[in-house]
Amino acid sequence: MQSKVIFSSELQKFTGEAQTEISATNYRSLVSEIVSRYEKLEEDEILKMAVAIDGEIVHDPFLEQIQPGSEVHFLYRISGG
Amino acid sequence: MSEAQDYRYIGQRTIRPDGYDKVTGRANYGADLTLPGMIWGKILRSPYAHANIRSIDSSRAEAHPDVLAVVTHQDFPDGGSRGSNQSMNVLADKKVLYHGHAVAAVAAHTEAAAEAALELIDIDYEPLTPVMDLKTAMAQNAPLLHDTMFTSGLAQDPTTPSNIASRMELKKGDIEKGFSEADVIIERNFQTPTVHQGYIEPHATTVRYDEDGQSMIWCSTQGHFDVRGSTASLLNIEHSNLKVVASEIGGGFGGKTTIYLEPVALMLSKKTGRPVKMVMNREEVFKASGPASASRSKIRIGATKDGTITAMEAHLAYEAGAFAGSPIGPGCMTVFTPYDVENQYVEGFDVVVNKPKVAAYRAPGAPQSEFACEMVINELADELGIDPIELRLKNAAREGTQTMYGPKLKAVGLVECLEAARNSAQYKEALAENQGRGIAAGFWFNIGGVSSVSINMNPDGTGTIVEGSPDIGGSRASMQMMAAEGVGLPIESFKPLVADTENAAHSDTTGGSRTTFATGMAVVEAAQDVVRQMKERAAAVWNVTPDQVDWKDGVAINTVGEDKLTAAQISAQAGRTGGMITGRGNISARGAGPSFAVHMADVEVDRETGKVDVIRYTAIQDAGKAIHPGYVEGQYQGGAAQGIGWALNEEYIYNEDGLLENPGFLDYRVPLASDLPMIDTVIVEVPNSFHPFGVRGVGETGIVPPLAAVGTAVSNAIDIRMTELPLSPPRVLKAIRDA
Amino acid sequence: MVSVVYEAPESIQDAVKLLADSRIKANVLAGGTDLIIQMQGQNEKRLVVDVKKIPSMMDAIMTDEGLILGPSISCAEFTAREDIKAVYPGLVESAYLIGSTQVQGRCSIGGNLCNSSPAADTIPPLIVNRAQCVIAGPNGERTVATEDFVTGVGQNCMEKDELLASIRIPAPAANTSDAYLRFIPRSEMDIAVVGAAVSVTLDDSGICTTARVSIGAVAVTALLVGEAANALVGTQLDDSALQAAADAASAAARPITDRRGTVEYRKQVVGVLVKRAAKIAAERAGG
Amino acid sequence: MAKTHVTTTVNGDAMEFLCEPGDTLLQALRNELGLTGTKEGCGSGDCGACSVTVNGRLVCSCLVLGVEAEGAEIGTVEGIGDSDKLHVIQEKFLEHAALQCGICTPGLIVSAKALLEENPDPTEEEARYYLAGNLCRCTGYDKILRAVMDAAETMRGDV
Repeated sequence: MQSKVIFSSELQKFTGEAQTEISATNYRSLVSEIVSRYEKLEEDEILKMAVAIDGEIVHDPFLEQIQPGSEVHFLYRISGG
Repeated sequence: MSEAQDYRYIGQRTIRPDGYDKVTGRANYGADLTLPGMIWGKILRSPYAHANIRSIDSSRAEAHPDVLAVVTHQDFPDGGSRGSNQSMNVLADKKVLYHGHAVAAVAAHTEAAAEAALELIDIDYEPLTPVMDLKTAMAQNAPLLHDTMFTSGLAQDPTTPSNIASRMELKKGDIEKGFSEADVIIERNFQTPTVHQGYIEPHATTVRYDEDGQSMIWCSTQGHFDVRGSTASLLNIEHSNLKVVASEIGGGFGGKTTIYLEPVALMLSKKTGRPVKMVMNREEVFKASGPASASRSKIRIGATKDGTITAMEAHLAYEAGAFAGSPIGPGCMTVFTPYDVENQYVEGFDVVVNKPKVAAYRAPGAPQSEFACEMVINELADELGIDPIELRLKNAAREGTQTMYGPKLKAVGLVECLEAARNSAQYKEALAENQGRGIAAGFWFNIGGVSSVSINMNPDGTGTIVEGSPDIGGSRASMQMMAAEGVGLPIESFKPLVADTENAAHSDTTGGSRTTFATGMAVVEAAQDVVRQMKERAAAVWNVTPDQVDWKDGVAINTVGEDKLTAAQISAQAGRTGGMITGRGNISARGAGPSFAVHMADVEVDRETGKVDVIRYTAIQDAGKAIHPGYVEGQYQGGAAQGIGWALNEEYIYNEDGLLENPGFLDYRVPLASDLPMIDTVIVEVPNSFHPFGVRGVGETGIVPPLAAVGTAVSNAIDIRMTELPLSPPRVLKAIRDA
Repeated sequence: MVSVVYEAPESIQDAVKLLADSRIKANVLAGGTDLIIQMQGQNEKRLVVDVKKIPSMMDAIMTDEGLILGPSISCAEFTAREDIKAVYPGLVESAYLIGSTQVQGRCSIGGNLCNSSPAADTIPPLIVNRAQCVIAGPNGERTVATEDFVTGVGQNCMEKDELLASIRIPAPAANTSDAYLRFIPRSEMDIAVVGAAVSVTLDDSGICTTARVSIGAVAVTALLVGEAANALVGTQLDDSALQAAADAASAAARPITDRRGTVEYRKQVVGVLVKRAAKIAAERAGG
Repeated sequence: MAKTHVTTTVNGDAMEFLCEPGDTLLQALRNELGLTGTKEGCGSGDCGACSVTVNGRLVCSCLVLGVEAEGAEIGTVEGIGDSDKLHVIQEKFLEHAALQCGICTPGLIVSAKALLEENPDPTEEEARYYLAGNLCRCTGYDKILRAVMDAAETMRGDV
């Protein structure tokens, strides 16, 4: 079962679409699949984003596993006061 | 909430472990350290808002007998990040970009001598036209702050430089379709001023440079590991050669998440071979630390007659100050989050102006944008003849709501907050003549991040919680409670310690309402680690397996025999069962739970003078789980007070030359004890499913709703829609007279 | 901090001599709540003459003729004097409004006068109470009416070798009272955006026979507004008389726009305060 | 420039220090006597963090010269409460969570004590106005007022 990937509008400039479906078991394979799918999208652009996997925001998802069927959002990193 | 009664310590109002030192004056803050042989540093600051530096001549100062050293931008070493925005903010390079911008620093034997010597540095300035507001800065042919800055985020890369650092856009649904479905559409423009965090303790540091060993920085900061990282990078020092000690911190609210004095003091110390102390005075704090962005916004919201919001649109521009980097991102991401509305669109601009580089201020970026949105929501409620709480309930974000910035929300407490507002005592109070009421919601994400905790168990069974998160508002009390809960020992058994960068592993800055959440999670993990080891040691003594050992209330119980060992007994003989016990929780916390709030303000307006008095106030917010309810309420009340100040009287006032006219607490008017009523609070608890106790961060959200709650209350009291903050007496009186 | 020579003489004569003999800039230190701030960041060497050891500077004596006020008595001590408050309630209120409790512990009416700020709270009520400033110098004493004491922003009629030795306030006529109001954005701590003092004397039928109106923070010095007083005299201080006085005060005001208020705002609100202060003064005078 | 010798009493103890005649009492307390419990927030009398008493009168020590301490009795936060027992006001601040960062706390405790010595039974409004010169940016003052009012009640022996 594929995962649903949703792009921030910043990334949509490169992907041309708001969402897609991708088979990946972890964050890194997901990113390499996305980068190969959208030629305008450079890896750095996507690596500087945080992700939310099924609603849980992960700031540094480097080692993240992705369960089949999960929903992955790319979003701006947030800091605070 | 049902498990609340199962906790022994969580949810109690304990006495904070650092309290004794703070009520007796023993606690040591940024300016309180003196080192043997210490000298003083002072900074020379720009008298212009915008000027080129033609030359700096420090020879007269250097020749003066009182002066031990002078440094300028050129003293940043090779190999460091000289020329970066941060380096140019710490000490200007070729250009000064705001009134008070640091240009050079002097070290002398006394503070007075250092201050006097500043006059001996000769600087040749070429004054330039200052750019003091968004309209001017964004205009075609505006004078440029940085002639190499090009707007990012445009569809096509621009060919000419601009004061607009970046543009961003967020959208969901179909905004045009949404407006076409609306029966009522309201569009308004809003402005908010530059405001300051107004922490009572000025920035202060004492440093000692050591060529071949440990350099040391003692300073007031929200994040000493970040101070180490930034300073090490500017000065090309290895982290292991720079120890940063976080003093007690006298307020920050985001303003102490960056550096100003530390690298300068260290360069002076390196040049002189002496420890150096630098303390900003209040004027320097206002002129040259990082305030919060002034903003302009346009909000357009459409709804059907029954109160269903069909479309929300925002255009936002935030001042970044002298260098790019306003919180426009979070401004855009938060503006409409309290609403489950299909069609939303936001455009945002980050714009440089000749003011100090902004820093974070409590929910950075959110108060400005959510103020504008909430003002329009309240006007919409009036227009539709629907109670503002009902209108919000009808459209409220809840579990499953698709946010514009990314994920769907998990369980959140906005609906519960709105219901609590409807049930509040204040909502039932009748209003008299010249009084008005305003209600507003607020949202902030909260963050997780890296936290490192160890709990060192002592031979008597007590423990030291070693953490790396500066305690800005009582977080040590929460850590103590969570450790006690986790290990099952009394609160008093644990002493929390905010360790320096050598004695704790890296922890992210105290900010983003992350400390009780993330560092708390690390404490819970460390406590579990302690329990695991306690059980192993007991098992070893009893010659059973660890899973044959139960742990209850700080006592190991042999489930296959009659034996018991207390934590104290196990700790006392830890040396012969494998060494001392240290529990560790080094984590990168994820799953921060957003916190929604609803505030209600009642005001009375003197129609002849325009003066606004806040007469009643209620702050309601979802804490997930309040570890220490007293300090949670304190965060709500403090956020409310700061927001009230922002709404009513606080603002940076510049003259036509771009010089700041009110750099002091006399004319930068923060609320006083006599300005405020008691601030009622309601703690809503909808647990954050990602946290062991259900905790959400609570520190920041509370500053978001007051701007519109007060703004609406004033508007209702005088029956005029106010759109520009602050609602100071001259502005309110003018509105009344012009109406 | 500034390089200072500190002296604390015990008599007016010694203080005047120190001032007269000084070859460097000399300042009189009473409460210091203005002076110490003004000295910050100044490198010029100066003499500071602390006058708080001079008994007459720290006294406030009520007699049948009125009040002999030591200029340096702290406002905290002054405002605690019920005997003075009973006679000059507006003046006492104005002293009470200066700064915080902490500032009250140090600041003084003489200091407020000599600092000569356009926004000084005690100057309008001193003016409406016909206070006289007794100035000591090397050649003896001279007396100046309060309305003539301040000559500009931060400037007054005293020479550098002179000292404000005493403030004499005559006893008010029967059925006379005063009031002072100021406007500030917060409830405390701010400098007056506008201020207004009114003194009225009523006859047995409640008709105002004499009035004095003085407004602050709306010109380079506090103004004594005769037109506003004239609008009150001969009336029962009804709404139309109060409004006429307010309008006269607004018309007389010559304010500036600064970080504390605008010209427009100050002109409007000074009238409001005159109206309100006149009402309070009348209630007190009639009571 | 010669320093001036000052003989004074601080928290009941006879003390001496040398200071520049232009130094403030705040500087003298912190730099010459090492009493850093008194804090500097503004240096202009606008925040109250440096509140002390001089001869029983509450003042901002940033607006007093160090040389004016000659022969005077100074009271600072370090003199409030005994070594083994906090003053009621200090206890109530802790009980009511009336401090967050704590930088304004020493000044507030000195001021609250002065208030309750002058007026043992203040109304909430009187307390708010008395303490208006002590800025707190963390708490919104609610818990501070509750602590002060509770301390007043306890000190009066009403409970």
